[in-house]
Amino acid sequence: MNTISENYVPGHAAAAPQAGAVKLTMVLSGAVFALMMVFGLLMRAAQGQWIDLDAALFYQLLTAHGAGMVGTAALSGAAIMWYFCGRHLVLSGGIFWAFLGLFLLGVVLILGAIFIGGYGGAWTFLFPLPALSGGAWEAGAAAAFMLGYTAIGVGFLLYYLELGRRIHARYGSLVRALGWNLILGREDNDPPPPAIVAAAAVTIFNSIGIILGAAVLVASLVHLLVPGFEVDALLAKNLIYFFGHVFINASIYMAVTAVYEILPEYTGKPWKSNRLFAIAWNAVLIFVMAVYWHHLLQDVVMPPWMLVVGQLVSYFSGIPLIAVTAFSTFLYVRGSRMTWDLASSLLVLSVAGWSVGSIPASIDGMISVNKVMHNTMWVPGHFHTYLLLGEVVMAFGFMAWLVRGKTISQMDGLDRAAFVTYLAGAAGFVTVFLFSGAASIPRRWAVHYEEWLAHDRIGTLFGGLVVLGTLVFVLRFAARLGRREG
Amino acid sequence: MAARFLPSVLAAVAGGGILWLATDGARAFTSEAARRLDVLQSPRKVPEVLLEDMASRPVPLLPQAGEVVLVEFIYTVCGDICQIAAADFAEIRDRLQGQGVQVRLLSVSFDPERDTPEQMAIYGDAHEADGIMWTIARPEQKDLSGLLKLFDVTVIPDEWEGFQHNAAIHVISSDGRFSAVYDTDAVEAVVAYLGEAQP
Amino acid sequence: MKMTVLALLAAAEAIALRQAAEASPVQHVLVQMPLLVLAGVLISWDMRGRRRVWAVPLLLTALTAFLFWMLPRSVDWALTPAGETAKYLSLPLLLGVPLRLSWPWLAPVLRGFLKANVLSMLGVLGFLYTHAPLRICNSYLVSAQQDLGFAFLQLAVVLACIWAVPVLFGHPRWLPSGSAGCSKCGA
Amino acid sequence: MQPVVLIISLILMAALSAVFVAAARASRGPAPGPGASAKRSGLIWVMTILGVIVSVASLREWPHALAGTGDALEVNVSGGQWWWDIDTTEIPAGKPVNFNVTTEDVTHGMGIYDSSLTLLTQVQAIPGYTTQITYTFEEPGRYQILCMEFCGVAHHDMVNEFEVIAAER
Repeated sequence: MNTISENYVPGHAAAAPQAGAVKLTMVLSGAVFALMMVFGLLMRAAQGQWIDLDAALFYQLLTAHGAGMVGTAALSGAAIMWYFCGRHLVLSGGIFWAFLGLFLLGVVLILGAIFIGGYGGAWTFLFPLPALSGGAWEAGAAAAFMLGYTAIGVGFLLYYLELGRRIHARYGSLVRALGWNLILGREDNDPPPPAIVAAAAVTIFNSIGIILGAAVLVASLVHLLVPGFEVDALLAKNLIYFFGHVFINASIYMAVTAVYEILPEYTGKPWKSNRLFAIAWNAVLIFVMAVYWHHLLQDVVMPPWMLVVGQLVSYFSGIPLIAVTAFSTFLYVRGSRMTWDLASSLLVLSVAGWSVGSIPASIDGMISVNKVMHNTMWVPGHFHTYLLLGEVVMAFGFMAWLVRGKTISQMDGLDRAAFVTYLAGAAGFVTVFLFSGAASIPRRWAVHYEEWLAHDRIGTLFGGLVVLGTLVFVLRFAARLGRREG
Repeated sequence: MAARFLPSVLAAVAGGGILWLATDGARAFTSEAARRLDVLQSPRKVPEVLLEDMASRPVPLLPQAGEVVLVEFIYTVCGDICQIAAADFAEIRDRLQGQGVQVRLLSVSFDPERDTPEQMAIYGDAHEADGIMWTIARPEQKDLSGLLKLFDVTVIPDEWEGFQHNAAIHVISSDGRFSAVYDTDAVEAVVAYLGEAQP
Repeated sequence: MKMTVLALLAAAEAIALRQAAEASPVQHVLVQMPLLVLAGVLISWDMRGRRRVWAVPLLLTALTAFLFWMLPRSVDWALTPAGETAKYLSLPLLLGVPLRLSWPWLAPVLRGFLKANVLSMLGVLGFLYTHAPLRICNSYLVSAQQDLGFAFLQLAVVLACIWAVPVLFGHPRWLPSGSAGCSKCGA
Repeated sequence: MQPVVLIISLILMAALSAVFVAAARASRGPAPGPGASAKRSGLIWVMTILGVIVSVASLREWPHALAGTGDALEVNVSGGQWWWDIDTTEIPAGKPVNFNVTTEDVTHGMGIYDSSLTLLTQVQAIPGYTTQITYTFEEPGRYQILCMEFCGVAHHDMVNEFEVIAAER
């Protein structure tokens, strides 16, 4: 039963059930990433006063960009992890199609809520903003938005139930799949490979996130339907950020399976689970759920110990990332004589972007720094670093790997140009955000003061490069898919 | 093929239908909401009942020629929530006084045993109820349960020898029917309703 | 036979709780009502839902009954004579029995989905009942309503643990029915 | 404070990026020797010790500590869609000020900016709660309150200002 994992042939998608569904998902993800980046570019250009956007439309784009990017990051991550878990487990294709269908239903509802209903309450739907729009949108639009989230949540729940069930069936328990035998030094003749360790951890924490997220979503829906049913704003905020934080982190932790499974094909050294790896992932499992308090550091009515935990965990969750995943990447790459094609370059870049992005994140997680950085451009600055240069790059790397032919052993000129354009654009784009944060520019403002325009305009230029690079990646992926199958 | 799914479809349709009916078309999830909806759709005939006011005079519950009666159910030793409701009731009185609307406000005690005329007078003084436009009154014990049933008011004893009840402003329109229910603090809505009822 | 006796016991216990149910919503919603469902489950314990076709309609029936009795106005109604009769009949017959008959036929993912939904919905109820500024049931005190909210949350935590532990840690070794583990899984 | 934070972050980010570039270049070089795992343990220890030191240093004095009731000036700020209301328009410099922040509708964020548009401090305004922060203004001048938490279509217009005047000597 585990022959698949032991004997897969490098260079071939040897055991890739549902490869078609995964490829379709990646095409959709790539297209939505590109569209959402265009939305982002429009917002930056509007802040720089190069184009004129009505404030209401700006905040609708903001909402679409936030919800769309979080959703698509998770979608692409889920497709990647499904693909690689398929090498070790027998997974039901029907569940993946149901997951994809519910996701698309959610997208339709969300886009309708935003661009037909005018909903612009940000992807965080902080209670009671969806119900108090000041006339900008009706309760129905907010409800449609939340129903869209609910559909996506149900899809993900099915996904994790199937995954959890198969892991349980294959390994007997989730803690074994989390590598507890390795940690405790027990004999295990069939240790879980890295992709399964990651899948087990993500399944646990994201299921908890979705269950709690569903609770706050439904409570908010009830409030929209029957305004007398109020919920406590601070409790709702806690649940929303727990769910939101866990969900966006899950997308990276799912996508990183591409690194674990693909890089060995290039380096010739299999990426194996060992004791340290298992300890790191178990730490991640706890940290991801305990760190969300760093979003609430300025909510001073929170119990102080929670804020302290938020600060500490923000820092210490950098250790498994940098000392284990990033450090291992160095070791695998060093002296490997690996081929640097588009896929391998992007995957190594993604680990770099993710690790580098954790630095401004941890620093903002300090309460005293947070006092002057919270909700400034510093925040999008740090998360764009580990998303734009991390998760999204993992997805693009996976896409490039899916369609690399045997003939593509090196990057061709266009690939190289796209890679450089994207890297330069993204690095510049996030650096401008960090400078803007240090200049106290608040985030999520449709209209900027004169003093801030230089930031916005430089950011827009870099953003343009990112869109350009992305379009080349996505269009070439689609074209190469077509060539193969056509 | 169709036969395979038929029972499921039927069960889904029947289940959805039952829940639709049970919530009056997804409009009322609590019994309070159900009561308000029902009263709006089919106003209830109010019987002729005489109450006893603060000065031990008989007071009719039913509206007299062309007037509207607003009824709140109370008990006079009630704590904070009822006092706020009484203040809101007083505000409605103030707002309507200048408008020449024919309206009478009644605070009806559901604890006639303890709420003697003297007791009611203390409550009336505290909120400046003049006994003309706004009166505190109690029903006879024999009428009480009928009234509570008619208005769908549920009174339950609390931990401190008082009561909790679904407090609200009940409107008896000039045709003698109980025809609307408002929250005790819905001052604007009540004033607007009366403005429409008697232009 | 044993199950029938247990079912009757559960029903008897539920009826014995009549007074308590009127006084406290926790007793009513989280003790009496589940006992009535349990009575239905137990009475049909040895029945076999023979055909798979009936699993989904039976589940839908059970869900309808469940959602109906989750409505706050149904809880108020259950204290009137008509509502009380409906409660005693429908909870065992339209919720307990169909649930027992359909459950073995449901796909594992669907079962997991239903369990996850129960947890979320208990969370929603806990959320609303502990914080809503309005009275949700006219027949109960506000303080009792809050108690009910916290009881929903506690129940959610307990159920989450009961359902998660076997998945996380595998079948407990100290239980006799445990299989030999994964010795056969190797290549 | 912000420039220091920016510089430290950029230096650390550049250093980590440089390590990645070096690792990528080393793919043509020799394979890692047996000392790698010792290096990794060293890295974990260094990061842990550094973390403990920074955490203790940054939390020893509680960043949200409030000035005592005696000598501090109490200022009430309330927010709503889309306005700020401040009950004191002239605040003396050099004296700790306790801001009591409330909201009438949705969540807002009260950020205090000086005349050169630098964020000095902030706190969230949460429905149903009063949040408090203390700040001592050193320089007289005009200060602004900007909204830091997205609150609807006119979020960016939710601005008000107040004056800090030189303390009487």
